[in-house]
Amino acid sequence: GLSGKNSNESVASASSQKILRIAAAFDFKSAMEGKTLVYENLVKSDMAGNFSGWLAEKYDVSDDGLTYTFHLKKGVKFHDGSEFNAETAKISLEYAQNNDANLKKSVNSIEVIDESTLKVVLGTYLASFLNTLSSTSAPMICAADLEPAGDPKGKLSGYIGTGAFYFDEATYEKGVKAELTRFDDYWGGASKLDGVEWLYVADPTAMVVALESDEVDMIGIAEHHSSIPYVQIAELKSKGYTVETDETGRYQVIEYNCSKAPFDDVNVRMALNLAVDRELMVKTLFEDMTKASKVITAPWFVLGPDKVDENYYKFDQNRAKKMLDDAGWIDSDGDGIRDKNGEKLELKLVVPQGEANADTVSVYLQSELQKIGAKIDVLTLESSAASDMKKAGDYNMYIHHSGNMPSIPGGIGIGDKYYSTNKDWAYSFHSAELDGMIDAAFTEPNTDSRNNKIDTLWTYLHAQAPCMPLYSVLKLVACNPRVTGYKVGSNMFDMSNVRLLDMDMSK
Amino acid sequence: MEKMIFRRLFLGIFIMIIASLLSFVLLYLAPGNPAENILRQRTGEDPSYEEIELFLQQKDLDVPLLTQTSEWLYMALRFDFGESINTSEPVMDEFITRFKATLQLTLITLAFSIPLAFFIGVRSAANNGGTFDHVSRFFTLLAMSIPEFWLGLMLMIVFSKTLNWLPSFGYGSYLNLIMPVATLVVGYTATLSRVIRSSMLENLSQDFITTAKGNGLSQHVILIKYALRNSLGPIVTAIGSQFGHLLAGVVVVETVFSWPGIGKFLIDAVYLRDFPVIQGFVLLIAMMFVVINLITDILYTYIDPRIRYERR
Amino acid sequence: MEMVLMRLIESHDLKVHFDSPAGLVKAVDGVNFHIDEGEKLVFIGETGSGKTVLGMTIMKLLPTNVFYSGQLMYKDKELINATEKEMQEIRGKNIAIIMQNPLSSLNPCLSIKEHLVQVIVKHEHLNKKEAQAEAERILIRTGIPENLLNYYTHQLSGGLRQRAMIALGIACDSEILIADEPTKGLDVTVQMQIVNLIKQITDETRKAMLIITHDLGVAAALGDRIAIMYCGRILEIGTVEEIFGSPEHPYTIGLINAHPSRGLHPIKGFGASLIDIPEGCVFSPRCQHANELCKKAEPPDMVLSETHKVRCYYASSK
Amino acid sequence: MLQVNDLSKVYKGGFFSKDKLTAVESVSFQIKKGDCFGIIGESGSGKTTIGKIVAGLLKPTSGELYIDGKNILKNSEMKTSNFRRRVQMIFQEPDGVMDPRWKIERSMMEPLDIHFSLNRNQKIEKVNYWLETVGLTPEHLERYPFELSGGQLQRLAFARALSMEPDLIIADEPTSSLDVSVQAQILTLMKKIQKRYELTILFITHDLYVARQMCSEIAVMQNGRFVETGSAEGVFDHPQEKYTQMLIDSQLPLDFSVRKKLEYTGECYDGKFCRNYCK
Amino acid sequence: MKKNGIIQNSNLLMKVSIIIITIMVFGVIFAPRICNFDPYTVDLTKRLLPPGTDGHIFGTDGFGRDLFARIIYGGRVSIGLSVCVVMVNAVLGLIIGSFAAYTGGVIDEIVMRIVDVLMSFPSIILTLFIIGVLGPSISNLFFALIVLGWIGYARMARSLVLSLKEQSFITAARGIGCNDARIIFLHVIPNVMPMIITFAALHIGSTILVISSLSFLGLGVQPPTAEWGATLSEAKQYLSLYPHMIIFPGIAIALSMFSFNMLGDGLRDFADPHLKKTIKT
Ligand SMILES: Nc1ncnc2c1ncn2[C@@H]1O[C@H](COP(=O)(O)OP(=O)(O)OP(=O)(O)O)[C@@H](O)[C@H]1O
Ligand SMILES: Nc1ncnc2c1ncn2[C@@H]1O[C@H](COP(=O)(O)OP(=O)(O)OP(=O)(O)O)[C@@H](O)[C@H]1O
Ligand SMILES: [Mg+2]
Ligand SMILES: [Mg+2]
Repeated sequence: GLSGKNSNESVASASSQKILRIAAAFDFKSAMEGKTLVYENLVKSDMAGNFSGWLAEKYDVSDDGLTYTFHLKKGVKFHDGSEFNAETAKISLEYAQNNDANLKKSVNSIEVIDESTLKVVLGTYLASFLNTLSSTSAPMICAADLEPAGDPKGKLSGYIGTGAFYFDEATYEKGVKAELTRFDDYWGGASKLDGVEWLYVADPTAMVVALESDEVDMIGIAEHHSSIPYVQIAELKSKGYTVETDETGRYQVIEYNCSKAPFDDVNVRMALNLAVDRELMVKTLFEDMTKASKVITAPWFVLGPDKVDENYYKFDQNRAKKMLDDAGWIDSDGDGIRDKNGEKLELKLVVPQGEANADTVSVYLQSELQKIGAKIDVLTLESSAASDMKKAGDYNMYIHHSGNMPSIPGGIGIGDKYYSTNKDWAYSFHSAELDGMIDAAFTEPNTDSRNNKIDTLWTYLHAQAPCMPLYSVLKLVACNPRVTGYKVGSNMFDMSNVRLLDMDMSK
Repeated sequence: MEKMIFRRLFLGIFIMIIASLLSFVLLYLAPGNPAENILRQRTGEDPSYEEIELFLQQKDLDVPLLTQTSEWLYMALRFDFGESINTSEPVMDEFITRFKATLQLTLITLAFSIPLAFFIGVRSAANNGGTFDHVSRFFTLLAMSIPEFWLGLMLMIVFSKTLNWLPSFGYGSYLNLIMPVATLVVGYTATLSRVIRSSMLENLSQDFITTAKGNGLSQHVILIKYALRNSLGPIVTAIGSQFGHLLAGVVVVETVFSWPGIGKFLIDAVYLRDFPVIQGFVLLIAMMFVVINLITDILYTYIDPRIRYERR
Repeated sequence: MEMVLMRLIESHDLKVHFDSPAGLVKAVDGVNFHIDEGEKLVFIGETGSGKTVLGMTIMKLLPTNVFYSGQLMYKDKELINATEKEMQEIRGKNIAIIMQNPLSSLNPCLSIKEHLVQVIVKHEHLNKKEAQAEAERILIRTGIPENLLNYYTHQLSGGLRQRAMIALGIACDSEILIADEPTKGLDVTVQMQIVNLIKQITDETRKAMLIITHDLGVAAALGDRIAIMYCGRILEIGTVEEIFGSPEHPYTIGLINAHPSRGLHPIKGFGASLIDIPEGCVFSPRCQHANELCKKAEPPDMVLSETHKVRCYYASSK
Repeated sequence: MLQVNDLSKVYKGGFFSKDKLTAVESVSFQIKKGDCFGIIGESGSGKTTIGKIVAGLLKPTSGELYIDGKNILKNSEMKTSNFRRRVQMIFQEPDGVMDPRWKIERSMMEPLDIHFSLNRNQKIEKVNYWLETVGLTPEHLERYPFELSGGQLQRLAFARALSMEPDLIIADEPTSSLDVSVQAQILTLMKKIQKRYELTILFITHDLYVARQMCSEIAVMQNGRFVETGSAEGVFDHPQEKYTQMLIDSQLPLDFSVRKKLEYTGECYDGKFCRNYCK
Repeated sequence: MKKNGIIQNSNLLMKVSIIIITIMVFGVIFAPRICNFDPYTVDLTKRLLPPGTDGHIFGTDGFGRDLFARIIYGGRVSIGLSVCVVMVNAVLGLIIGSFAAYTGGVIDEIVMRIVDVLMSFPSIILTLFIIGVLGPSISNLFFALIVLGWIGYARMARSLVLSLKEQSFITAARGIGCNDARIIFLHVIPNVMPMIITFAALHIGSTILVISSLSFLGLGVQPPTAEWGATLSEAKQYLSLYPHMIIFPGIAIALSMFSFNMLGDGLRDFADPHLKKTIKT
């Protein structure tokens, strides 16, 4: 159980004051995440990629998908007391437009219809439009907070939003902590917490220690990926901590360089996809915390591959070996590594530094692929160096994770990756056929027929085995038993139901 | 003397400029750009081409690096190091905040290390070959052999997790200082006490020690006024260089204990390719080194009259 | 030869050996001598004959690998077994020493005045101010110009350093002053001044001195009595007149003849090793007159007069 | 054989400093073949500086240096005239002249390797010959410098210099750190060798007795200048200069019977001061 | 006083450290013969075994690899790499420093200014920088440790040579006709070697530490290469449940550093010129 006495003053203040202390690997101001506590957006999306209104009570889309009308909530106040209305929403969108390439490109006009109605007209169809609006790129900001005031080209100075907590510059200590206080005039009703304390803890091990020594209430919430080692979760649970996990639909995958041997051959790609026992990996190395990925991206996404056979890449090393044999890769000199035309099956796996679990995965891959006669050379590089290598096509395999809105071209993630105009993934799988399919699917405003088109697209893509899906990246949040009502969701920082119980931790 | 200081300061400016130009060259040769790294850190996704370009444009980074640097240098000469690309804060502000934290850690570490090291070093030199010397030799060598990161983690496990006595992270209260300081003190005391011991021993075998004994001076006076006094030169140099290295950042300790110091911040900046921060920090750190070296040299001349007069 | 003179130092069969990796170094091997009040005894001998070791033995300043035997008395006090504490009292106060190399023997971080102040404060129970005045007085007396008193050793010429050493030696008004090669490495002119200074000071204070040198000229100028050392032994000891007027030991004669003012007549061979001491008379391997007896058994001290002793079988036959 | 014209040497301070020190000031002399020319003078008068310049170890600020009529200060001459072999210098401190980490044998062989092309046996033979000449045995070759006494080392230095068959030897106070008996050995040896091989010697010393024993001609040096030059007898017996006289007076005689009434001349403490006082 | 004591004692300490180092070096060289298991074979059925089970002396790690084998093989990298790094640094620094000091003048000034600049460049930053940019691999690690590593040796060699230059045997060597190259390589360098070697022995220890610290920060060798710091870093997450994983590599690092430090310390006393006087008779 939880041991130790609680002489810490922070504990005392927490129990009387009800301040939720969360550990974060980044300083409050440099992390995007922290801003979600302060700012809100017009719309939000759930995990599967369905959008709904937020500060816009509801919205309408025209049939051609080019005109969006937002009906704004009334009675929403900014932290400085000013009203949120169509005018400020317009400025906010203009500000976002200045900071987001896609919005800048596609948005033609933003009009204030009345106090609470806003119309946005796009010049070209932008499938990711709502997605962008729901992301941190398009927060609703207060006009007065811009410098010079009201100028969307200006600099955002304070942190004045409409969220449940407000940021007070005076409490902020660079690289140490930031305190967010309850906003009493919050439109959704004041939070049950008195505040949130954002504490900088650099090291993942230290974070777990901090939780166990009751210096923070919650860890793992503030990072893009979980920083809590999976092996520690069981232990934390056994000690009585709540561990909230959820799949966000991010899959870690190995991307193949399909423009050069050996991965220009679909058989080789397929063989590798069959050769790795992902179930075993997840069960052992990841303590069964997460799920092995069976298809390229999460099937439960709105636009996900829900019609693709689950067993498409089922682990079968014999089949894998046979496919390699058929592809002409045989071990002719008996050194355990296959070769073809004098070239050995040695593959360069590029790992961008900081990619979660990459060390574990690459060691496992090495040992699995060795069994079918392929040798992996791991090269861990600082992420921008790795990215440069990727752009130059200087790799065979590249480990990375998909974004959580995977199926939207022009946005982020996988749908875009295989589109031939993409400069970032110039060496991924591309074909004219696929381009045509993507074009057809994403210019289709009609939802049903779009889904059909997308299903054929997924079937085609899986047959091509453009990448090796590994496992579903988990979002992990561990908290004190004192914290109740927290759920991992699309908005990690939704604190509306969170309470801090009065509880003596030194039981 | 003034001439020496003047000359050294002149050289110092030269060194600072070269050091920051060197960092520029290294960055220039390095792959990656700030936009990509910073955007990736913010969103956790690989940014697209368009996003990167927009970011570069916004931050005025779409001009050639050479122009950027010459502009930077021009501004730097007026002590304006620009803004961090990542945080949009003035580099000088960032530096001062981090420097305060680092300086605090450094000074307190040295405040413990130096007296302790003097105690151990002088006693073991005086007791050369005796029990104290053996025991202290064993422990100082052992202390030098413990990796900082390992010690730090162990302290944290014991004092934060198991005993729940000390905070495992944070900055501000004296409680926060205990473990990082302890981690650093172990290694620094050991190293310094070895320096003190060996330079004491060197002097203790000199003829003037025999003279002092021949004059019937007491052990205490001989040890302090004769041996230690003459050993101070190398000791001050050692302290100076340790001070410099501590100031330049103890990345490991800063990482383990989430200490908001220069080192970790600079490393992060390197990863983000936050050019103004890197160049500014390198220049300021180089300046610290120059100043510290100058101070040790000046102290040295006060300690050692031989140098004082040779410099005339 | 007044009998009232007090005997300050007296040694009987004094042996000082060192343990070293190469073997036992018999640096002083059976030495008998004495120094009376106000007397100046000079030890002459070539390099490595044990002169410095002898001087340091009296001060008990030798490294820990040393073994003493025999007897060494300071007045009524046995020095061989004296503790470090007791020696600290005697050093500087009763017996003072002027060390061999003034540059390395002075603390480079103290000015010459500070050196003296340290010693005076320790022994004279004066306060800082008085001690400083006293230090100045002594330094000026040894001929160091007033404006140089706060200088450090490396700023001074060899002669001045030697003067500072002498000042340090006389600072505590000890009864005995040991001077180890006080003129080594000095110019003729400076050497002359130093010899003058020592002479003047001893004449004034009637201080007893033990002077170590290998310069016969210095010995002739300063000594009342002279002891010729070779291979850890005293081969001949006598008054200046006896040693220079009627030297008896072949080594003494050889030394005098080797002096450039007497023409260059070298003694053949090299000094003996202190580890493998030659059998019989230690000088026999180099001695023209040596015969079988000399090579077998070490000769005893032949007493030629009350003051003149020589360790040679054929002392008076030549 | 050796002719020195108007030699001067100014030492500059550090890299940046402007301090200057004139160690030697327009000194001229010449030495005939087979002669021993002595330079005497007190410490710091510039004796070693002259020696080093003549040995080619130091560049003079100005002046000319002729050996057998050739100006060897010209670089080309320095190389072609076998200068390094023909002119050898013996140093004041025998202790540091041999590489402390080399066995004597290696140090002795080194110049032979450089200047002669001999096989190993020839080299050994040659080294042994010179060892014998200076009164040492081949057994000494197996030792390290620290295992030998100062006298032995000085002999080795001589043997090494002689093995190169030089024409001119510069002996810079070769015996000042040795004691009298060894000094006598070394100096008689020098004399013997000088006669046998018709060596020319530039002998630097501050010991007037030694100078008188060794040299046929003497120069008295003070403050970087030659104040008096002449034959040994002339200079010692009828000194022309007050300074020379003072040097002679400062000698401590061996004779106890004429044990000089020593005079206390306390003011004379510093080289500089002394010079003024003596003029 | 008591000088002899040091010599004897340091000999004892040195003996101990030399024995430990010899054992380690042998272990590293004959690793395949000593280990029953391959350090790279992943066996997920044998994960996280405690020490002593199934013939795994130190137990197994998260991939079921034998920890003992990983530590022995890890020594190849940790010790091997540090020794190489130190050797290259020492030679480089020695040559540069000796050359600068011996030639003096402008060349010396230039070299010393370069050293000054590099000195004022925070070393850890540069190391991290190089590795971050080039990617962590043994060769890049090597390169990064060389870039700044030679400076210490160069400074040391320089000051030693400066004082050596004043000694008469160097002048004498010129006098007998040695050219500069001969003097530097035959006389100067061999004479500064002992101090450099002493320094190097101490440096090996700290290099082992730097390499493991870098691995710990994720900038060391590439997986699956066995290296002590990397092994420690992998073990970090198992800290409280499987402490054996952090204890054994920790001991390996501390023990090797300890013995190299002890060796260096012993050598330093040994090379101390003042102490040598007493040995000589
Ligand atoms: N601590 C020691 N251990 C071993 N041998 C020693 C020690 N101290 C002195 N010796 C040896 O004792 C011998 C006598 O040395 P000492 O210094 O007394 O000679 P000296 O007559 O004073 O010679 P010099 O004229 O050179 O000063 C020398 O051979 C020296 O090496
Ligand atoms: N390298 C140098 N740099 C600057 N000054 C020097 C240098 N070498 C010698 N001097 C100075 O030049 C002057 C003459 O020196 P030199 O060594 O020739 O004198 P010396 O007559 O040989 O003295 P000694 O008898 O002490 O050997 C001295 O004042 C000395 O300090
Ligand atoms: Mg002596
Ligand atoms: Mg000289």
